[in-house]
Amino acid sequence: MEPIIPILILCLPLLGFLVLGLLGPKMSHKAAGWYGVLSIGTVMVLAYITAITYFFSGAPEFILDGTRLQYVVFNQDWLNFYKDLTIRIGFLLDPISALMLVVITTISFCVHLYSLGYMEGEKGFQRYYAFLQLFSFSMLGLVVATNIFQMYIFWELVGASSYLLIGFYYQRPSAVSASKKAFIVTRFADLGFLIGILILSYYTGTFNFTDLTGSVLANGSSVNNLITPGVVASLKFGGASFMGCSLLTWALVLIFMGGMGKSAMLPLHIWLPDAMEGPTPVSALIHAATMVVAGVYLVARLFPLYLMEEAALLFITVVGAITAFYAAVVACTQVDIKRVLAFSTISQIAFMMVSLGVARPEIHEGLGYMASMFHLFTHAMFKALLFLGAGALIHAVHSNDYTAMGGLRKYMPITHITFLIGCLAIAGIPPFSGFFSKDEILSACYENNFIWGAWMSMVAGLTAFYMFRLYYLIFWWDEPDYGHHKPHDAPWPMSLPLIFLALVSCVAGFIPFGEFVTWNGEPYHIHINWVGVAIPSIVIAVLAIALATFMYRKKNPLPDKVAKATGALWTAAHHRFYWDEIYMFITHKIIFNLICKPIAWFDRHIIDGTMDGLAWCAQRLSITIRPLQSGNVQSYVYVYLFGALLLGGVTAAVVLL
Amino acid sequence: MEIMYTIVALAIIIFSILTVTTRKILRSATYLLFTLFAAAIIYFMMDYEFLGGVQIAVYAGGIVVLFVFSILLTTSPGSNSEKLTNRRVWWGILAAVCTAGVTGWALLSRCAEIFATKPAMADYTMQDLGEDMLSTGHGGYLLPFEAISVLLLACIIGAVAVARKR
Amino acid sequence: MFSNPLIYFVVIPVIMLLGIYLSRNMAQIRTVAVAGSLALLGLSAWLLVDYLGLRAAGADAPMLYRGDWTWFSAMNIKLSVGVDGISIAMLLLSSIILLTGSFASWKINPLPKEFFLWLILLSIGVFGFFISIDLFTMFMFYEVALIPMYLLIGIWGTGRKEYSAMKLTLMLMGGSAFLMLSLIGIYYNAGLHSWNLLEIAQADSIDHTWQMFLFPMAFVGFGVLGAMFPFHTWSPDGHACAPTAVSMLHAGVLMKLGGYGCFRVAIYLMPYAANELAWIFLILTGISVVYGAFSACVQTDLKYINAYSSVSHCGLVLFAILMLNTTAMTGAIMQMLSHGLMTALFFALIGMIYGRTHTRDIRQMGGLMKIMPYLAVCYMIAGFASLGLPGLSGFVAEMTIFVGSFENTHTLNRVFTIIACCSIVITAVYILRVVGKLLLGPVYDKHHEELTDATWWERTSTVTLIICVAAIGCFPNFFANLIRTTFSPEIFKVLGM
Amino acid sequence: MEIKLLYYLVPSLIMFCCGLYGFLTRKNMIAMLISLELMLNAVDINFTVINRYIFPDSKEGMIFTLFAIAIAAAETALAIAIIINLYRVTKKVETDEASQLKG
Repeated sequence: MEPIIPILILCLPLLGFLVLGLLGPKMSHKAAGWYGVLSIGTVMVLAYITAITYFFSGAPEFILDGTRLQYVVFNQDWLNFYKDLTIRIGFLLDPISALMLVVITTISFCVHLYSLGYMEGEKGFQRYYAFLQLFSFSMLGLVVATNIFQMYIFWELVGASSYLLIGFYYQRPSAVSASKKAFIVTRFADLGFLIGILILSYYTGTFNFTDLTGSVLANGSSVNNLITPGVVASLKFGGASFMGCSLLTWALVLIFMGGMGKSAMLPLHIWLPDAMEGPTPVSALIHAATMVVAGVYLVARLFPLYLMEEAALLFITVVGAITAFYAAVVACTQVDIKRVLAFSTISQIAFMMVSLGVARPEIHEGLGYMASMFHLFTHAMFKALLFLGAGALIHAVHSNDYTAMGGLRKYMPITHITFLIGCLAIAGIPPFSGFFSKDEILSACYENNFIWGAWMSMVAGLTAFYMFRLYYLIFWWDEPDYGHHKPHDAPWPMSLPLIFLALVSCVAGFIPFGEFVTWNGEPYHIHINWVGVAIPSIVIAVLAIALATFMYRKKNPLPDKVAKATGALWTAAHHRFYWDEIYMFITHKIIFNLICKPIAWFDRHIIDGTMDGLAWCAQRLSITIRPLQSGNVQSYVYVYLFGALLLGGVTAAVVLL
Repeated sequence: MEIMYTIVALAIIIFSILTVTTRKILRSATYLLFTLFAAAIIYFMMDYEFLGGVQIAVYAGGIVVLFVFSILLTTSPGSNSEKLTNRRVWWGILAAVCTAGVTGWALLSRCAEIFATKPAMADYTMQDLGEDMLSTGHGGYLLPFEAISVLLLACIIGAVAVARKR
Repeated sequence: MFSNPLIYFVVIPVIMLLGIYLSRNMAQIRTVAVAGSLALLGLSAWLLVDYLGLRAAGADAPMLYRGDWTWFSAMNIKLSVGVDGISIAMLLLSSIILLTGSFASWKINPLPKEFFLWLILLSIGVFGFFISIDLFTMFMFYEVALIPMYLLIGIWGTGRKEYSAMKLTLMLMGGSAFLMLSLIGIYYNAGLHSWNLLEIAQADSIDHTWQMFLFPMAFVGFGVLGAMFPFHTWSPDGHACAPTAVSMLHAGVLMKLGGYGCFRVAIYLMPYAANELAWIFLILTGISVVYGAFSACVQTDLKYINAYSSVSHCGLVLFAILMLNTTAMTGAIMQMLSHGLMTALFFALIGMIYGRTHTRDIRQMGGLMKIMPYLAVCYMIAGFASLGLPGLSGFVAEMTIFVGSFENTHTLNRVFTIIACCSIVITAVYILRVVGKLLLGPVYDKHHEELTDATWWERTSTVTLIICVAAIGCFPNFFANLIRTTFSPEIFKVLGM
Repeated sequence: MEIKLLYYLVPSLIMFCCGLYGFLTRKNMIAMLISLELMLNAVDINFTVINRYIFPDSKEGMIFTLFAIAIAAAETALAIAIIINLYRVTKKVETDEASQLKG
């Protein structure tokens, strides 16, 4: 494959960023916006071409004996450390990166287009588009990374562009602190990622994904020519262990910690709800569809390595399961519609994580992996749809809270229908896309262990409940007084992406996803286990929706009663189980007041005090001996004479004795 | 000669003591003058006539006059300098006696030549002195001579600078 | 003598001194300063290209452009010059910062002439230090660089300038006392009757017991300048009080003299002791890294924040040098470059902001992004470079250091590597805290709204630095290879690498 | 009786000690200066006498004395200039009073 298209995929958004960033202030809003849309549109077309070439061309470098291969389009040395340990900037094509290319460019294009309407007339419009381009560049670079360090580089870049976009309304203190929080929390997670990379790369001597995962791939299939037994041996790190776990486990868990930060897994999730301070299209792009699934992508990328360590996979599963449940519960009590969606995102990403955690090659040929990626794909579509829909609502009523909405189905039909489709998809109602992917995840869980399956089914039920609670509270319930300025549907640049994404959400479930994306590249034929998994989960979802309908369709006192009845639990969930307060306590009370301030005090008063003290001692000493230099010649003569006579006396004594 | 020596030695001892013990500063200067004359006589006895001449001209003639002038400028005539405290005097005597003791002991015990008698000396004329002063060879003193000249110049400038009215 | 290109690094500043002495108004002073620094920049750029050419053509001497001129034959003191990749990188850095520093002091007041004279004198010391390979002349140039600092801070500074100037000078002088002892010790114990670095390194004839004694002195001597804990306290006070260009040169270049010296003298000449005693200094520098970062978190004066951040970043330089392997040392040199550039950028920007708002207290400012977007964006870029955003220089340097440090398998080194890694988080905390308070949010002081954005000379200064920071960040391999041309195998002979 | 070297040295020693005593005890600066001259002359005598008795063929001692006289003259002149100047300011010539020159 010619490298020109991949290079363009990476360069066009970067160029867009530079052009809009440097020349933006000189451009009109319209020019800047359309430049951004065209740029990302081109990238989208190129990404589609690439993905189609990869999946359908059947060229031997992409597919061999029915097994899809990893293909490195180009790989440019960027920074060499020692021996072969080199950071390269390259372009890796394999099923998941091709999938991600499609997802990112599609959503990004939709968001670019949508923002034309949503951000119209905002101050800093050009800046907004520049940051969007930067984000697209970083995210694309992340998914096509050929080595783990390239991933880390772009990982940091997406973090930065997320920081910039969350803090887009930089004069709003809440936005500033939210962006800061997002950056620092993910940075903390990246610390783990970095240490994990250091351990992994030191012992394996490589950053390359093909080297890291290829040899393991060879266990399952014999196609990969990168088998080096040394790599396999070094992967186990010669049995070295630390605190009871092998170093490989530590490395993998630490790398996963990076993923936990980006994908907002418990306990590093606190930044994501606050990140909703950014413009809504940004939330759709970054905090729902693309960046937050980077953690999932990371685990998927290193999946063969994770397979070598049960413990690491178990850790992922447990974290994912807890997070999924926690986020779903919290989502049931939030008032801000974007926060509901944010918690729903956390919960859905946790689904993907659990799915990866329970995936095993021996269970349906790694069904969980495929399911996870499938869900990533469908979730990106319907969650972006939901966010964009929420954006349209916010645009219409100028408030984030559902208390300001209600009965909107009459005023905003397009938004209503598309939002409903999104809700149905996420709730897992056939034939919408979410049903298929969630079904695969649940089957994978049940196959691994019944407990996981049951747990995740319950979470799926909760999902259906809170999504429809949201839906009813927005579109039904009781109509507040909108005044003479009735809300209305958004202009076409905003509606078009909604309709498009809704269509995708309707049909995406029928894509034979297993044919394209599996953990070892061999096709997997999806079959739905109707009796064991699908029917029960549909029943659960329908029951949950029915409950939501019962409680929220019309204004009634039931929700308040429920809230009162559950009391402390409801309050705790409403306050997100006090995670922010705990973090506040740790960062402010402990780190700031008990570490930083004492250190600064110590520095000024002890260390610097010692230095000043030395100077003080020297000064005291000189003041003490200064009278010796009295300026009185006669006393000098006495001293001199004393010395001279002493010398004479000593001489005399020596001579006489 | 012996008589001459005795007179000179006694003059030196007596006038030295008087110089430092008298309470009238003008007298002190006068006794100094006598001491300097005595020293000049010693130079003559040593056959260094030029040196003796210089001693009289510069010291007796120049320096003591300077002293007298400055004394007259800075003190009212006839006034005594303040009485010295006993402590000060005793410390001074102690220091002087100690110095005398140590030096005298060193002189007597460490030097064999102190009982040497005066040897004969070739004539040393003014011309010889002048040539020595301006020669650069062995026994020539051009460099110190020049150095002294510069020093004197500096002193003149310094004196002018210090004494000049601002 | 004048056929050697290196000598012009001293000659050009001397000519600049003369030119500034003779110039009669601000315009002429500026012209001379800018023209001279441009000439120096050109010279170092030419040197870079020519050096790489020579290396590519197979020149394998440890130092190129060698030249020796005897000064004092009884002690065999010579003016010996020679450069390798590290020196060239440092020369390039120094000339860039001198140029931007000249732009940053465009409107220095009062006594512009004297200010520039001292500034150029300081740069003579810096350039001389980097080109010389004779221990004695190196030390001499080092002192030449230190002394003008006292006057520059004491006269043109702000705040408690006399106190800070005195403190800075005394502490650095204390360091150089250690240093001189150690240099003399090296001279006598090497037994070669030579001050030449290369000869001493090659012979490796310093007695091991003596090395154990001389190495700490040399390392502490240079470490004081490199702001090693607990000898760093001159840095916050000194930087806070210094005028802009001096802060830039001091943090950007002079602190690098410390790291460079630690590498070139302490470790290069006494590898045995370096290997044996590295752990002590590893602990100290490891503490520096985290300690400086934590201290920076609670400061409210912009310059203090940056000074503590320098303590942290320069601690990383020394930390990496002590790892005693090529990767980490490459990282250390890159960190020097990177920190030099970005800290100069920081200080330049702080100076520009201070010149407008007349305060450096972040509690007294806010929302500058709205008022002076250009400066605010530059500050943000500097902040991103400092917290290690890929594409800017901080990232590549830090990553090289961490990867290199991790190569060292001793448990202590591993533990401290991981501790040092933590600094990336803390750095993010204090940088974003400043960015959030200073640049973003609502405008704090209504009077600030009338302030203007950057002038053309301020733009020139900042843009130059940003381009350099981005260049290192985007094309790190070029610089890494340049530095790697240096590490002649004999350095690591004793270390068994 | 032949006059021995020692006979010249003893008076000069006494002269020197007198000078020392005077220098140590006096407070008047001119008196101190006078004592100083005594000491200087004692030394001069020693130089000359020893030169004459022990090294009659060389002239170092004599010449040195000559120079010493020249320097003494210069020094005295300068010292007196300073003293008079000081007197103009303070109206005193005692050493205790002249401490204002100190920093």
